[in-house]
Amino acid sequence: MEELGNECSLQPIGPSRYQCIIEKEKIRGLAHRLSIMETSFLLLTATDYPDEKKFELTYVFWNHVSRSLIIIKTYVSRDSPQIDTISDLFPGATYSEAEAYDLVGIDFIGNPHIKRGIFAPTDVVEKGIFPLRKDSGV
Amino acid sequence: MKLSMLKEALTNIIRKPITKTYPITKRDIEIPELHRGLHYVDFSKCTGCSLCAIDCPSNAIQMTKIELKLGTNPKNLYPIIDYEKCVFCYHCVYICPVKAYITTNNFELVRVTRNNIAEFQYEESSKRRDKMTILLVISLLIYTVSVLLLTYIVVRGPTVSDKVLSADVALYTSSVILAITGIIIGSEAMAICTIILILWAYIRA
Amino acid sequence: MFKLTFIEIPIGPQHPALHEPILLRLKVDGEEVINSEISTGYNHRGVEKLLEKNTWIKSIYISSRICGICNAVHMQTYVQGIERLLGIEPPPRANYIRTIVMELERIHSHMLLFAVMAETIGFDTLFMIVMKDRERVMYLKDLVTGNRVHADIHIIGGVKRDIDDSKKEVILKELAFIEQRVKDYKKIMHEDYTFQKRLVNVGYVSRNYALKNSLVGPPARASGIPYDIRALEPYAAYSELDFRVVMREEGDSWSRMMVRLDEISESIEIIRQALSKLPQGSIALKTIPRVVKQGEHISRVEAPRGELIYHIVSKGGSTPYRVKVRTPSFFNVLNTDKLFIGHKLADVPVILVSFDPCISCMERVLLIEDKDKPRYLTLKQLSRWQPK
Amino acid sequence: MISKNIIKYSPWILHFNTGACNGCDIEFLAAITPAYDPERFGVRLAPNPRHADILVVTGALNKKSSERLKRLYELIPSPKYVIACGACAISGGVFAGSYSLRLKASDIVPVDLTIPGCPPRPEAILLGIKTLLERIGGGNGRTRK
Repeated sequence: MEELGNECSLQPIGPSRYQCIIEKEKIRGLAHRLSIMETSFLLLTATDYPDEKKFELTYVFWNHVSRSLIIIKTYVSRDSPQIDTISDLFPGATYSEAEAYDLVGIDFIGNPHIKRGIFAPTDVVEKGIFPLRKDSGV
Repeated sequence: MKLSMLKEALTNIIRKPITKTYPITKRDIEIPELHRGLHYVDFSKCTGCSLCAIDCPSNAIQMTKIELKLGTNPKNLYPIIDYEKCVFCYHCVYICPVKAYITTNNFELVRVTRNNIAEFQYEESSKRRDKMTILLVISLLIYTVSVLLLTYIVVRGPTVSDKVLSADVALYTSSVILAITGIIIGSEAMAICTIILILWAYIRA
Repeated sequence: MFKLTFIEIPIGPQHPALHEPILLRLKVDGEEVINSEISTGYNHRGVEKLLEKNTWIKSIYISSRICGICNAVHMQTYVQGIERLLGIEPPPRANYIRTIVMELERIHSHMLLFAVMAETIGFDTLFMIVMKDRERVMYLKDLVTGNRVHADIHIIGGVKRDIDDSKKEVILKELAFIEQRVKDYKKIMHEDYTFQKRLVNVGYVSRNYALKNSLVGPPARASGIPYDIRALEPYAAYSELDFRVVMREEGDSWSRMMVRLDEISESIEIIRQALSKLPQGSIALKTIPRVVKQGEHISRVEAPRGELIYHIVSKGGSTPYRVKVRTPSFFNVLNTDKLFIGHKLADVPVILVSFDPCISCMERVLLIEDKDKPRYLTLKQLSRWQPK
Repeated sequence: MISKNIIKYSPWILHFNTGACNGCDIEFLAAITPAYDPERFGVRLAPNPRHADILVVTGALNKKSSERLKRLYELIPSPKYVIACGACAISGGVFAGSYSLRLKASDIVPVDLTIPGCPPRPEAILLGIKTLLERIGGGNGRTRK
């Protein structure tokens, strides 16, 4: 895990689980470093925090060499929810990002698969609602 | 042909069939005693605490006011389960503080709903069909009579022209009715046959 | 400039070979598939929003209804996450019973898939035989949990039903039968001409492809990645049980099926061990907690189809704040949609089934892809056609 | 009355999953295997809607597949029957109230028979089929033994 040292400081939060919080601009650099190690993308959660006016993005990776779970958290503001895609580095993340875009409304710049209305039902899309936001009212 | 296959074949001859006879007899199905089937409340034990109704994942339990005055239930609220919503998770059975639920392994909850709708569709379609059948029978009668008449006239020899004419008209009309009926009730073959007959009669005339 | 005419063949969503609603749009040139799209969306139920809306206890039962085949595993993942957030441990006997139920589920899931695969390649006799044998596993599940499919045995801090000695005997007796049959299935896989012809070297997945596309479960293990959460992050009673992580190197459809058959044998062994080691004691905590402290946990469990992850965020109170469900089929189905390219049309169902598509798992979210128009390519472009 | 007599000895079943959890589907699949064998009542799976007489709906109805269900129902030649199998198809079950669901199958198609359960046992499904057959005058199947 030393290779990631200068990008972010991994804090152990459990047995073979490490977590770090980074700025959203750094995600591509970090993903690039992870992609050259033997790492699989596992999970992308987008959580809405309307009180703090931000979305929390949780990327989870699994390193096959050190057998550890790497949890990376980053925040995007609620006014302009945009972040760079990592789907070219981790093809496995493509549909996870598309899902996060359609249900929560976070724009992943550079992901070819994202478009509105590919996940949510059509009537929800027509009303312009992101169903998994807290103020969606569905 | 190996010998092991012969053994397999022989055992299969004497073995009883795998298929269960279930809907006809109930003999050979084994439902475990604790299978989660139909469950209901023992009204004499229920205290009306509504815990089951609060926790029910599919909101199938409604607390209903029933004036039974059994003494155990001060508010006279009893849980009534809607089995069409129930997912048989038995959380209510587990959570009940006084163990008031009676459980059975009865799974035969099949219910015929809206039997009248399906019957109604039938009634509608069969009424239409019945009308068509009457029409068919009438036109067949006219047809047969006119054919007989025509044959009689042909056999007797063409002497009186007005009777031939009326019989011909009757034949044509009944054939046309037959053809239309055939088209409506969906028997294209009949319609085509009749149309050919009409054409043939027309050409002959 | 050559004008290439592609024929688009839709398979599904209602199709006799598929029992689940999924739409495959294949573009074929003659018999060869040139492009494929998985277009689904017939199974979306908005589960993640529902989980947020309901209380912790209600949402346990909703989580188990995400998937009917791996329901106990879904429940285990969710309940385990909640227990971790609460800081409680279920009694050891409860852990063992959970393990037994989950392994029974793995056996019946793999047998079901083997039967479906036999049906897909046209081996209907085997389909019937496997389904007949599977009834015994279903009976065991019925005996232990009270329902053939939905176990619903978990509760926060324990299990709802106990296993007594008479049940134990029945389980051991039936497992001996299943073990014998699984040996026969393996023999069929090795010797049968149809299986060899239809599965070997079909749908090859390299180790690198599996890593990059995050394949999990038997598809990953068939490509030489020993990725099994039961061994890597033991949960329930797995840390006290001795088992082998099944792994193969070939990476084709045949090896994926073979991994599953080997896993059935392992599961039978695990259940035997768990039954013999079954500790005495209570099966559940006295009270069910209704309020969960603030915090978050990433809960991972090895489902029959691969790794299942629940990311549970709690802000205190009686309802979850956010629950993210990442099911194995989400990766195993969606990320392999371009694998069909280059294969014959008749191989497509085989490849799809070999990834064990569990559509209801995958589609907690809805996915619709626009039907794109046939493209015009030069021959040069076509020769360099690369899957995205 | 003519066609009712025709289908009562051998109605074919079309199974459509409208968004189920697979529980009902695997039980339905188990119900057509040798252990339960509905073919003794003349019932078998229809390869496409044009051949079918009975439509079995499993699962909670989501908005997209409910349109498919309507189309399938219209494709089946009359007389036709609909069986709603499982709690989700009958009333929405645990998924009632979700943003992507229509509530129940009977909103889209007329349901003739419900098989409650989550999921119903294959025996219950067989019983449902037989009850329906008895209603339309068939179902006198005999088995060996």
